[in-house]
Amino acid sequence: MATASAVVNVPANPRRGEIIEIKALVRHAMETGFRRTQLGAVIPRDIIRQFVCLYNGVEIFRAELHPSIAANPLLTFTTVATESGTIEFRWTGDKGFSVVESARITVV
Amino acid sequence: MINTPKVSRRSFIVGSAAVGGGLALGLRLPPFGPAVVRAADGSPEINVWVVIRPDDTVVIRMARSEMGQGTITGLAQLVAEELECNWSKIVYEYPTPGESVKRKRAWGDFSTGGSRGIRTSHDYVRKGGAAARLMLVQAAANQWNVPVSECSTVNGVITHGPSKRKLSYGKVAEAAARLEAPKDVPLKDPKNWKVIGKAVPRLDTRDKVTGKQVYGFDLKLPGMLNAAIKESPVFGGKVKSYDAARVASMKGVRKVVQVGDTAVAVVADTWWQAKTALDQLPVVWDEGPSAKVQQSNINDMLKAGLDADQAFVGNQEGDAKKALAGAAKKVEAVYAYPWQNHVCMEPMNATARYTADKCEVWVPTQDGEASFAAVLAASGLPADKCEVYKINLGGGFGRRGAFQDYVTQAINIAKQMPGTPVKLLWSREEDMVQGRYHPIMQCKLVGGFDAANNLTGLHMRLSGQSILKEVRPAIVEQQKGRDPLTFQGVADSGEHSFGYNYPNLLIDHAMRQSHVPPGFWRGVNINQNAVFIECFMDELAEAAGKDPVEFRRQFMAKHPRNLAVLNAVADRIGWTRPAPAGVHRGVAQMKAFNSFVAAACELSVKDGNKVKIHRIVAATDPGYAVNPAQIERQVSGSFVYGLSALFMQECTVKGGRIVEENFNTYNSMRIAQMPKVESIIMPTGGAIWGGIGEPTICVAAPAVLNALFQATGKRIRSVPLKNHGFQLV
Amino acid sequence: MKLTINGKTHDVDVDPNTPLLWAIREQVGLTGTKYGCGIAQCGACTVHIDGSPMRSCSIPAGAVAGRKITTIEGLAAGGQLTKVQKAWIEHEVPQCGYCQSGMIMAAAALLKAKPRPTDADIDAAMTNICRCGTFQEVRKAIHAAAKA
Amino acid sequence: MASRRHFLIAAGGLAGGMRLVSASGNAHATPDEMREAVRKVIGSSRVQSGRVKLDLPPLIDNGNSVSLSVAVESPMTPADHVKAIHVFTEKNPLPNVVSVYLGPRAGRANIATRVRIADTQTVTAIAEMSDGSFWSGSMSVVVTLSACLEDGLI
Repeated sequence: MATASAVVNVPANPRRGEIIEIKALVRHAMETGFRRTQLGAVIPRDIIRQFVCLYNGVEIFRAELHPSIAANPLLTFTTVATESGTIEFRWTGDKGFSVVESARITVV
Repeated sequence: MINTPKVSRRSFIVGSAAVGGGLALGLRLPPFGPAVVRAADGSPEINVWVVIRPDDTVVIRMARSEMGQGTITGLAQLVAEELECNWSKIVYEYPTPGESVKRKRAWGDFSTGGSRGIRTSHDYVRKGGAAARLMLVQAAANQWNVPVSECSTVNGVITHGPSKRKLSYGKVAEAAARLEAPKDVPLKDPKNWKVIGKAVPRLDTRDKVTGKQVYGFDLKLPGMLNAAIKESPVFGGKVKSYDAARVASMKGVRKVVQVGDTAVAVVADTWWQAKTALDQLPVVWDEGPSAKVQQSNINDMLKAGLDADQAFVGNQEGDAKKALAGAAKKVEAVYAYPWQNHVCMEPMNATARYTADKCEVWVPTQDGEASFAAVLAASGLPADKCEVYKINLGGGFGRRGAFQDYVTQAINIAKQMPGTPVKLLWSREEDMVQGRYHPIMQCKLVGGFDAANNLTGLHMRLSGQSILKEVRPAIVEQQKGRDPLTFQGVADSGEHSFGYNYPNLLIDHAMRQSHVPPGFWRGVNINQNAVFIECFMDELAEAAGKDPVEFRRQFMAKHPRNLAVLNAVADRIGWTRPAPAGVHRGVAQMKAFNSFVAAACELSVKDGNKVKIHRIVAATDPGYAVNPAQIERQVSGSFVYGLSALFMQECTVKGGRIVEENFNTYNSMRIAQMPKVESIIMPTGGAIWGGIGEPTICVAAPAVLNALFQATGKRIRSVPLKNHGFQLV
Repeated sequence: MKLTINGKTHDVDVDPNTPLLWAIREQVGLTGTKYGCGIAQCGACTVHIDGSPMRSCSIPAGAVAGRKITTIEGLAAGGQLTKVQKAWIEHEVPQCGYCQSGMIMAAAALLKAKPRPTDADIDAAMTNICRCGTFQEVRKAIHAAAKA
Repeated sequence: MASRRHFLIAAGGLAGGMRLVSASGNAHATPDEMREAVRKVIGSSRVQSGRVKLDLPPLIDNGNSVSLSVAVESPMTPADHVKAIHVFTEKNPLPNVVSVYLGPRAGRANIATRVRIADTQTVTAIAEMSDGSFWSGSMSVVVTLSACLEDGLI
């Protein structure tokens, strides 16, 4: 339902065994559920709840997000470059939010 | 006399002497290191507030910023009172925010807003002076090998009574700096004050009359370039494109850079070259939906809020709506207060130098820590690689505290030219259209009377902008959407509490936001609230057939300090005696920033529209008056600020942007229009210290508007008066 | 182009259309003269040209080449403060101080033209903007300087 | 205002598992919600101070988007690694900020994100190790008010 765009950064050609840094950002307002309209009505919460990163299908990193995460959530983490393949990123959240992005990795 | 030192007061700064105490606290301290913290010139620091040079010069450190209000002189008086130093030997310096962070905020809050420079730091800066004195005395006593109880201090000299030996502070400063600070530091009883309460001369006058004072605008650094900037004139708009090639070859131009999403800057050898090129630079803006907003849309939105069902309650007693429904007579009025710009004489500016290893900013700022926070955020560097150097301000008035947009811009530009210091100066036009404006507000007031003409209820409905909703939304969220600051001056409690009690009262706020960014404008929300309530009090008095001062007094039984300042101005102006022929009077009073203020004025009107204000009497009860001469100047200056706003100043929106771009359309008072201002400073002591810089502004406009009604029979209910054809002469 | 400022002649390499204010500040390097509006409204940039107070932000530098220009830095000849400056210190006129160079230059010119100015003379001659609101002290200091 | 740096210490006997003690030695009341949120993560375990380096800017002007990073000392081997990192705040509307789950494949236990900081407060990161121990690091941050605000508003 939501149209969203994700930006991920994965080193394309790391050496085998190298620890690489991965950045994953997705556009999302992360509406906290604590803000109010100028009339005083609560603006309903609408956040990304979970982020998962899979390396050739195996989960290597997962995050549970709360309203204190800033808009357009950015997560930076590391993994060991073990093999070539695909790194997949999945964001899911309130109101059926779901975005999937992936990046190729070629280990040299 | 001196307490046995136990735990170091600065275990994080000193080395060997404090290691034991420091470790006991779990702090890691270097096992070796200098025992004495030294200022840049090598002089010993007695404590964070006081450095004493061998020649007896006393350096007093100031975390707050001087912007004309005289705060550094007042703060120095507080330290000097307890330090018992020689006033003529005092100089001051600003510690840097970076140093403060390193030393765990040793200097506390840097914020210089809310009239709080002195009132929220008087306790700890006095203790800093007192502790330093105790250490100096201890050092002298140690040298003489006598008890401290036999030593006394006067004007920076320690005397051993029995032997009549003397040592100046400079002679024992080294030894004193090696002592640990006393734990309990008694402060003088105010009745023994010798420096506080005196009109001692300001510390910063001389360079201001010779042109030597360096403002941010005047800064020169080796290899420095100058930048002129233009941000989207429609708030929220973005840069779509710009044609740098068109100006790239102009003389002196070094670089054209985009600054964030919203602005473009030209960097050149001189600022005039940069500005000339910027004026010729074609920029296409994506102005966004706000480009459609006109002033009439805003006014209509606020007007609708006056009768909206929902509003946030700020102050309530009894049941005002019921009382009004059953009233025998009702009085109703709608008031309006516009957007206004601070217009500091020195436009916004900041100078930045960025490398991957260091980001430094020189800036006139009301809050060094806010500037530092902006540097951390914009540079992306850690705190130990950032620094801010504060420069005295060419006016602040609330524009240079909570908002550090110019700092962020300067860093953004400097990051695009690593290693080169870049001085970003705003033109007056940029300063006018990129303000953080006094919030726009309308107000509907309804008062009800019973058959005997007694006031039975009052409803004050505010409709307009919340500052905090935009600037500190966390506070508004905690208050379930309400902005408590909107009710300054009419609040149910606190430092801006209402000075009247009515049988039934309701003050509420229909929040109506706009794309025009609101800010803290000297006095903040007391300005419009004083106009609304104090003018309406006169309307109610008229409806009740009573004298305005007499009418007010009925509701002030629980507010003796409000009443005292009101009575003081009424007495001094001769309220109960007839005014000279053709001269008319008005009054107003309010509590703001924990001070109580009132004003009375005398004016006459010629040709139906030329207003001459002959005389203003202003009373202030700030609890404590640290420097009466500077208070007088703040009070008389407040009428320049407040009456300029009343007569001349309004920022309006056309096509989403601010129309008024300079003093030709946004004027400010000149000396010919300045009334004679008599100040009554009447501090009543107590536990709470009040502010000085802001409170008096708010009584200027209602006192004059009330007198104007007496003179003309016209109730003017919207600011500025130029829109009603009135001129200040 | 040659500019004679405070008795010294400076060779400045500047477009003749550059406002005198910016030539003084950026070419000659004297920053006591301030920018406040750029449209001759506020008076922060007031200097003396052949003894008359002028708003330097709106005068092209090229128009005053060879004329005698005095800035706030040139007021105190040989480091000796003038009567006006002394009165300014005595009466503690400046608050933020930013407009005060212009204010003092205007006052100095007024006192030269009218050694004992009336309040009306002050009103007419002193058209500088001060946002801090130092006018009450400005008036006192001018009267004091006249008597000194 | 004095520095509000707090140090997490082991609190063996306390049922809640932890308490906060300020540098000056004065007990500082931990907001109940944060205590409860931490308890949910650590159960009846105790939290030891150390091995966790939490980093945020010490001064914050705009709390809408603040860089936060956590680095945990760990060899990140199958036998000895960080399983999870949890970040908590005292004074944001909710105590939980983010929980991340990782393992030896991470190579390093370093994460970063951007958070909202509503107020001057202490932020705490707790790392859960593969041996079941919990370690923590804290950082006090100051949100500059720098405005004509009233005392006690927040």
